[in-house]
Amino acid sequence: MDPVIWFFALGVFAGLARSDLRIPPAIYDLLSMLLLLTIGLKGGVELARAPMAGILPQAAAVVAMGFTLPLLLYPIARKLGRFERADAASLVAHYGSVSVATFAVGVAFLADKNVSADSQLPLFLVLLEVPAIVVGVMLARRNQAAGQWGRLLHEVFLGKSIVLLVGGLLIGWLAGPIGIRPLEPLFFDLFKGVLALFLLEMGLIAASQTKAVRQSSLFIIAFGLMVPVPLALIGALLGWAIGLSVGGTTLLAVLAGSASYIAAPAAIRIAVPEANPSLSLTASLGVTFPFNIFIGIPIYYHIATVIHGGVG
Amino acid sequence: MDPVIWFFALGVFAGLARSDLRIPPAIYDLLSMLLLLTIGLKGGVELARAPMAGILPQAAAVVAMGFTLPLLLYPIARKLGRFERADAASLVAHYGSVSVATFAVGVAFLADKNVSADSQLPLFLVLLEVPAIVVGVMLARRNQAAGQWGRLLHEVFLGKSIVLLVGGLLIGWLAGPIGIRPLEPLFFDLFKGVLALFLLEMGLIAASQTKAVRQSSLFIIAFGLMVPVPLALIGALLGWAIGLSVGGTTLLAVLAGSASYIAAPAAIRIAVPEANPSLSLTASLGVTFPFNIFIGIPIYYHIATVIHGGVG
Amino acid sequence: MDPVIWFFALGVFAGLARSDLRIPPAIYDLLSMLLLLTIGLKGGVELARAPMAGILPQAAAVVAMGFTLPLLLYPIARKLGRFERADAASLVAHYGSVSVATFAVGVAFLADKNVSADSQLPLFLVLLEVPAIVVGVMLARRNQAAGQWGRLLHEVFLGKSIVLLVGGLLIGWLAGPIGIRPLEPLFFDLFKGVLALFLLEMGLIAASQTKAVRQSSLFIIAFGLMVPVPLALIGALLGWAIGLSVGGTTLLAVLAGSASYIAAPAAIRIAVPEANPSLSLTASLGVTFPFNIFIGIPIYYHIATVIHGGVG
Amino acid sequence: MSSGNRKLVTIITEAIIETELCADIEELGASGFTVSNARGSGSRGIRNAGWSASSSIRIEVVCGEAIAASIARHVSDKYYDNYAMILFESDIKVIRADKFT
Amino acid sequence: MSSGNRKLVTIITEAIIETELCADIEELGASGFTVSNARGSGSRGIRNAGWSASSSIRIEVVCGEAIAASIARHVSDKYYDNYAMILFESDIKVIRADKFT
Amino acid sequence: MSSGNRKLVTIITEAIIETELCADIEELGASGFTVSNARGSGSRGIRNAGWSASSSIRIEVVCGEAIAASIARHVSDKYYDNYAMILFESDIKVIRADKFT
Ligand SMILES: Nc1ncnc2c1ncn2[C@@H]1O[C@H](COP(=O)(O)O)[C@@H](O)[C@H]1O
Ligand SMILES: Nc1ncnc2c1ncn2[C@@H]1O[C@H](COP(=O)(O)O)[C@@H](O)[C@H]1O
Ligand SMILES: Nc1ncnc2c1ncn2[C@@H]1O[C@H](COP(=O)(O)O)[C@@H](O)[C@H]1O
Ligand code: NA
Ligand code: NA
Ligand code: NA
Repeated sequence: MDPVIWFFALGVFAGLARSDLRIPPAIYDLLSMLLLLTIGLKGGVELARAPMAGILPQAAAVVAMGFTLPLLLYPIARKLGRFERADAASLVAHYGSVSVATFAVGVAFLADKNVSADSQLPLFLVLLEVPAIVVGVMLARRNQAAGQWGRLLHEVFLGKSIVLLVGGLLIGWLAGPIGIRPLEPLFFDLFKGVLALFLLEMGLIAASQTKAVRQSSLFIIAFGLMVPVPLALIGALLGWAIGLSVGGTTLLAVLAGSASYIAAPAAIRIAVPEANPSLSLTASLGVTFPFNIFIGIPIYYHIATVIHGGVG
Repeated sequence: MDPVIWFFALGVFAGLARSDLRIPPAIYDLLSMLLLLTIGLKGGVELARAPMAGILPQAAAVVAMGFTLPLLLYPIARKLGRFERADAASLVAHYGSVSVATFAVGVAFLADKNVSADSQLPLFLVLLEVPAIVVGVMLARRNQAAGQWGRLLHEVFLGKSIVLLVGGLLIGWLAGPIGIRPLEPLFFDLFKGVLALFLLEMGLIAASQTKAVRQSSLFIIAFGLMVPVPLALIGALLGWAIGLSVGGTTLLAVLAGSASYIAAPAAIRIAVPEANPSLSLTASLGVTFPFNIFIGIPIYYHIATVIHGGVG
Repeated sequence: MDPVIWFFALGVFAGLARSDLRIPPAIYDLLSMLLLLTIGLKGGVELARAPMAGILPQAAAVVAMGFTLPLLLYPIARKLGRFERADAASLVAHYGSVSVATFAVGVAFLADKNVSADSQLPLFLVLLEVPAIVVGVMLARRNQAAGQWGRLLHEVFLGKSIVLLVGGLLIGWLAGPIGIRPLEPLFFDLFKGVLALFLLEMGLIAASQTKAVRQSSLFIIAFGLMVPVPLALIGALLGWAIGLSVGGTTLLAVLAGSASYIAAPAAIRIAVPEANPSLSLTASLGVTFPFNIFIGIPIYYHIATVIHGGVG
Repeated sequence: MSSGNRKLVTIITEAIIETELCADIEELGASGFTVSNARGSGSRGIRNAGWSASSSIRIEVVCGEAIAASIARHVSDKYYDNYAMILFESDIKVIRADKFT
Repeated sequence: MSSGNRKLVTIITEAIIETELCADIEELGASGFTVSNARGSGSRGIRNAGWSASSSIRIEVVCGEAIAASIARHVSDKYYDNYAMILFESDIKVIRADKFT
Repeated sequence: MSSGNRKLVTIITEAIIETELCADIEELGASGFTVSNARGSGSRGIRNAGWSASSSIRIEVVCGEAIAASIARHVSDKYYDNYAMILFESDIKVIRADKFT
């Protein structure tokens, strides 16, 4: 198993054992900033190499998936979970949106296996962050005042994660493979180490959710465990359909199967404040994130190889 | 254009668009500490290689320039700007002193062009930080109590930027090119990446100055735009006169044309508290810093090559 | 002299000269986290290579030394120092336990000399942290309530330094020399640079202790200066006896001769609150730490070579 | 040194609404405010700064009685039900009292 | 908007006892507490956050008179002699007073 | 547990004068002080901790009435005109009151 995953486990252990290990918030901010910029820059450099021609229709398909997934999940949350409208909308916004850390673990997983991925994936990561949140808010309040919408879109599109990802993409694209070289030691060479420290903190956070997980309804746990694989399957099929490689297909599956715990909670907290934030967070952070990095990603890779006829 | 400049632009954009992107103060401190130590160490290692003989008269000339520049600017600020004595003194202290970040961008600019610079430039950076502040304070209060002077000199000479620069110089000089090797991965290889993150924060700060820029008098903006090139020309001529290479001449021009926004504001805030701090800061940070990194540095390099007969 | 030591000197100078140089607490936490993980990972990777067979009896001998050293020191603190029981117990807990930063400087010292050390030393570092604290607490209160003991052991074994060291050891051991490669740029290549910044902060802290040192009894200063070498001698003899190499013997001497200033103060503060914390801290941080990194470590290396017959 | 009696309004709440809440406070006529970071526990669970998305802030406003009352009213109407929040008021004496409306 | 009079208990002490002290406060019946980081100087010397092992915290508790008294008593008995600490109390008016015991 | 009435003096000002101001406070006879970081907005514009040169601090001093008055007077004379600053005072009850002059 990739050693970065052990850092997550170490964080979970330290958290459960009530160690005094803490990552200061400023360091957490630094680590997440580095991860976001790295993913953006890497994607931008690759995009500079690739022909932009075929990407537009692919991007449209990916955005369409971003709008569709939460709509598929909403009846489940309402009917099976018996959630109020606000809570159900919040939950599907989280699962329709994506997790940057899960994506980063996926990237590291492929690198370990020497599988290369299409260059447009970081772009798709950006594109998938927003639609599900918009759908979630629309489900929660159909007659939202226009002013609120402005604020929400501002919050989402100018949230730091999108600014850093898109900024990194643009800078990487402008700089190209040669211009980026002086930045490689910080952003590329340290990537795995930074991811390891970040996952250590994620482990501590996930451990702090265990009480919430234990107190939460069985439905939330079941949802967090059982929704990722079908979502990822949809992502993998779409990846195959739009002509991505095995690596790209795996990463699109990872994106589809992952749940947001940074952008979505912040946006929903502002747009749908009556939703209980701990419900969605417990599921996405306490259940789905660990599931994905330990079990999900290898499965999604397997699915991608099977779809591409790689097995048999 | 060097990709680190795009990070500045990204910061400005995020700030103007009121993104929630922030660099925690602790990270800002870490980044500036790394930059200062890197510049010092690099200079120290070079000095260890170079003969110290010729440097003393050069240093004297540079210090003399540091005392002269603010005196040249003072009448402009008083007569054209119609500033009170305290405000005029504060302004010229800022412009006579130097900006480490602008210097770092200049270093990166030359590295991109494969132009090497004389090893004593980091030393000159240190030497230029102080004289203008002393002149500024003398202009503001000719009958300053002696006790205050003690405190001011302490503040300036033992301010963290000088301590780290001079400390780095000494350590680099003591360690020499071989002894420094184990420190290179952190201080030298990461330099450009650290500078990129630092400029991202500088962009956020510059954006936060726009309201102040818009509210400030036209004079302040004109001053911030039109003073750097003449100052840099003086620096370039001096560099040429004391026998620096094209790279060294460029960097001395950069130093002369840059305005302080760390050491000078802190020192002036303590020694001349009745000066309005936002006037000088608006000019140096909101106008001159962006001007220099986008437009000024290439001009100064051009000036240096022309003076050295490099064109034609 | 190794340039990292100069960073310590720079910190001491800045602190004594009352410069405004500060390392933000969040950065201090980041640096110490990186050091602890690096030492753990490095040890773990080495352990993965080595046969585990012979280590168990060695470890037992090292733990026995950890229990013995504080008992040897206790009469000195009580009789010569005329300390109250609580203060004497606190002091010997600090000196029986170990200092990670001193160990890191020792590792860097050996690397400079191209002397390799046995792979189990990081493990011994972990093993030596605890016993002296237990002995110290037992000396202070023989009839400690059981509940308090539980809390104390929790505090010590799950304190962040042990969690990170042991976690790093395990991850390094699981990953092995090849799996660890992607983590090397952050954890191994930056080691010396990180250590330099950490020592800069240690210098600032040591300088802040000078007032306490000057106010403290002569006994505390003498204790801090004269105890390390005999302790280190015991460590070196043990290292030789259990068959360590010259490098390993040096490092075991460093561990024995060093005094804790992170784990022990925290644990003793909770278990023996009536002890005056500044007594032990002044000695370990203000006297012994500087003594060891400037003078002690070269001596211990010399002792190790002599014992191994390396001289003559 | 003119000094006079004013109210100190303290609000402890979620960091995510800092921008909006501070804008509201200025709109209600306060001459300023001070923000610092905090963590804590209350009726709506533990809030730990360790994870930025759930950290808390403490906002303090020095103002006259009328504005204090309108802040309390407005803030509690707009935010109290959906956000972790407490609000309290105490009596203080400020110097240069004239600058606090 | 129900509002009522309560006590604000402020404790400034060593960061190292944060976990234990907060547990005590909850046990004594307080409905919550707020913690922030601080540094300072007092009868037991300078405490600077620059070195984590000796940084300070400020804990604030909003509660009724009875609990305030019992916190003051308990805390001062258990910690005052061995840890750098000060504790003080002031009168405040809280909104939604019913949630503070 | 001896307890008694004292004043809590709170100063919110620019971080750059922390060292000097704290020295002044000790000189005026206070037995201690507590400092924490803050940000804010007032008559002299927004002060954001994001950029260290313009961050704020909050200083709190527990002391008797006489010292409180002399701190207020001294601080407002020496700093108020040139630095962003507010200062206010409130009544508190401290335990171990004897240690606060
Ligand atoms: N009784 C209390 N005393 C002090 N702070 C409190 C108290 N109750 C709540 N808080 C603070 O206010 C925040 C929100 O409270 P709540 O809405 O009750 O969860 C908590 O996270 C605490 O920081
Ligand atoms: N007079 C005071 N005013 C404000 N804070 C104080 C005062 N005395 C002590 N403190 C704070 O309480 C902490 C512990 O105080 P002490 O136990 O007296 O050392 C100090 O580090 C200060 O942060
Ligand atoms: N009315 C107020 N309420 C709370 N804090 C204030 C108020 N006015 C000013 N401040 C704080 O005091 C600092 C200096 O205020 P000023 O000198 O008015 O700019 C501001 O940056 C705020 O942090
Ligand atoms: Na998803
Ligand atoms: Na200049
Ligand atoms: Na020892």
